[in-house]
Amino acid sequence: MLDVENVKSWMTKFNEQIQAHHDYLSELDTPIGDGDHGNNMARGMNAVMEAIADKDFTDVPAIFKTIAMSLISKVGGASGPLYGTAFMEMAKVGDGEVSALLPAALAGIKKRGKAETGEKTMVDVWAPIAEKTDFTADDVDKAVEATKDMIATKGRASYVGERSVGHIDPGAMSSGYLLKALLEVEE
Amino acid sequence: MLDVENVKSWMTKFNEQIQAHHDYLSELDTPIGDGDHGNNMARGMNAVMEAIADKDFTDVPAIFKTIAMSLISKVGGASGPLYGTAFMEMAKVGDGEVSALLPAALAGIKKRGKAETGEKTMVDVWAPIAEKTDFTADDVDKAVEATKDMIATKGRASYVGERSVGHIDPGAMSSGYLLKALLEVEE
Amino acid sequence: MEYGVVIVSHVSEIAQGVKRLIEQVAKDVPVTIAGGLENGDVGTDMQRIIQAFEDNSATKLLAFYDLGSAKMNLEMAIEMTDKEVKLYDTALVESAYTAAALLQVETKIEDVEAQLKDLKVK
Amino acid sequence: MEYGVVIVSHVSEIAQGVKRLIEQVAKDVPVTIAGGLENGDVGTDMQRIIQAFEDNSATKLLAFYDLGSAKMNLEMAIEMTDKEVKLYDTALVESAYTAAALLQVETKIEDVEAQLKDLKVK
Ligand SMILES: Nc1ncnc2c1ncn2[C@@H]1O[C@H](COP(=O)(O)OP(=O)(O)O)[C@@H](O)[C@H]1O
Ligand SMILES: Nc1ncnc2c1ncn2[C@@H]1O[C@H](COP(=O)(O)OP(=O)(O)O)[C@@H](O)[C@H]1O
Ligand SMILES: [Mg+2]
Ligand SMILES: [Mg+2]
Ligand SMILES: [Mg+2]
Ligand SMILES: [Mg+2]
Repeated sequence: MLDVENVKSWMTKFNEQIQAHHDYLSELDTPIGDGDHGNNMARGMNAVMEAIADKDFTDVPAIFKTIAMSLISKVGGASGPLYGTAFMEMAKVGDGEVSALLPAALAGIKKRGKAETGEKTMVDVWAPIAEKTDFTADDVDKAVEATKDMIATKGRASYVGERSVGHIDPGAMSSGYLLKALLEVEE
Repeated sequence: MLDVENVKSWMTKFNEQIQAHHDYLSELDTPIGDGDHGNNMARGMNAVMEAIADKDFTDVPAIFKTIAMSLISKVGGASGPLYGTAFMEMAKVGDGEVSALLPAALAGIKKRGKAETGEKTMVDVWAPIAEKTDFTADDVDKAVEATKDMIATKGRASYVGERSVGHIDPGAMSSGYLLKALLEVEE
Repeated sequence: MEYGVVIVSHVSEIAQGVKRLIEQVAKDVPVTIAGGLENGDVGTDMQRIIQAFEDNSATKLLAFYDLGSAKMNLEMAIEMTDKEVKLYDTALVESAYTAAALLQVETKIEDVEAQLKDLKVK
Repeated sequence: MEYGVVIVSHVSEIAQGVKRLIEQVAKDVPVTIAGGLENGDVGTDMQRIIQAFEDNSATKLLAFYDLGSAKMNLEMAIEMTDKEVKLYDTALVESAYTAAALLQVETKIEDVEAQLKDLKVK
């Protein structure tokens, strides 16, 4: 069960990963997209950190809503409304129960992006993890890696269709960072 | 049989009509188009007059080519390539034989605009006139007027479809000026 | 006017340019735009889309967009506004032009939508 | 690159904006534009289209346009150039984006054209 402090350190760890892999995320986005995923996420997470640092939140839903709004308004790419909706739906859960949060986030992402598994998007990381009662960093890595062989049928990568095979999906990778950061906080 | 001087006075008379009815042509273009036909034709004919005034032409095809290029490069709307192609095709006739020029112009306009009669375009004025061995100002006026009841299926006016009924086609009107100016020169 | 048009594009120039193109044939149709990010970069921004809804003097809006990620932001904006907004998965420039030209001559919305159907590309 | 893209629009902002949008996903595809008239007004100009053909470093060009009158000027320009130009009656923004994204990853022209077919709107 996450509390507000847990969520803050979750975001802090996630932000570290995003900033550290800023270039790598944009590189992943170059052959199958527009090369901005690292920039988008870095900008969005800067806004999140600014919005939550030194601020008191009454409860977990309140901090989730603030995170959601920062991502929605600052990311600028498809991943903005997707991550934004994920956090918005997590806010609706009402508390910090991880086994309820992840399915809520997944449902939000699927609703927003109208994607199913196997379409080479972040859904392919969220889905297998949200369906597990317990997950490991290895589960996450495997889910991220599995997007490599998929043919993109949603998002910008779908324009290059079969040519997307052989490349890891950038949103899957950033989602992997988010889920592994959660693992560290839960430990 | 037109000679170079005849063509010059044809253009002079046509230009007078265009400049005099500048606003009216744009008004006709407003309910069923973008309201620029008067501007387009005025700009184009200014360029034509500048290109042919005080200039010697070896023959009728040469002056037709110059007129065509001025219209193509200066009109800026659909009527530019249409009138331009008309004069280009007239240049190919090789002399000033009106009974050959008008069918050539009509064929050029139809090729360029892919329009047939009854689509509420300038074709509806060129076609009935070019098919006659002799025509009168009254024939021209009738052809122009007949576009009023047509439903536009080509050009910008086709976007408003049935709503185009009740309005004279602007390109039909300017074509009417051109053909009546020719009558005056032939007399 | 009852109906207005909203243009959402990843690039501010596209949004501005489409507005310019359609205003030529639809002087009385309210057209508002959300193009690019606040800092001028390429992208779409839900707040700017909501702003375009608010700035439009019409209460019922037809919204057109370029790429799928604009659609997601549009959908979020629609969830958050009081205006009645309908989005169309149609060719951006062509359908905005068609809709504006038809609305200008007070075409019934059903007829506008019938024409837009042929422009569906996404 | 063997293939390049040419954007023809009545409005210079649209042409510039589409170039900006597609260059993001197609850094190596030569894109040239002909937007509006010389004086900045709305319209299309055959000379500017020919210029866009010449300025494009590719020898084979895919041309996209907004409205029918642009098509007429495009066709005249095609008759006058030595380049191999093919014009598509497809959604301007969406098809220019699709073509550029596919050309960037060296998709065969047949496959590019197959994708463009779905974007035919005029
Ligand atoms: N419809 C969708 N459903 C789920 N995820 C999507 C969808 N479209 C895009 N994505 C995710 O978003 C990522 C791209 O994000 P980003 O580069 O920030 O946005 P953009 O594509 O607008 O530049 C993709 O790698 C993919 O994981
Ligand atoms: N495809 C076409 N075939 C024949 N004539 C056409 C066609 N499209 C437009 N026109 C003519 O052009 C006229 C409009 O010219 P103009 O206003 O100068 O161009 P635009 O419509 O580009 O603003 C119409 O009134 C019509 O007579
Ligand atoms: Mg991207
Ligand atoms: Mg982007
Ligand atoms: Mg006009
Ligand atoms: Mg015009």
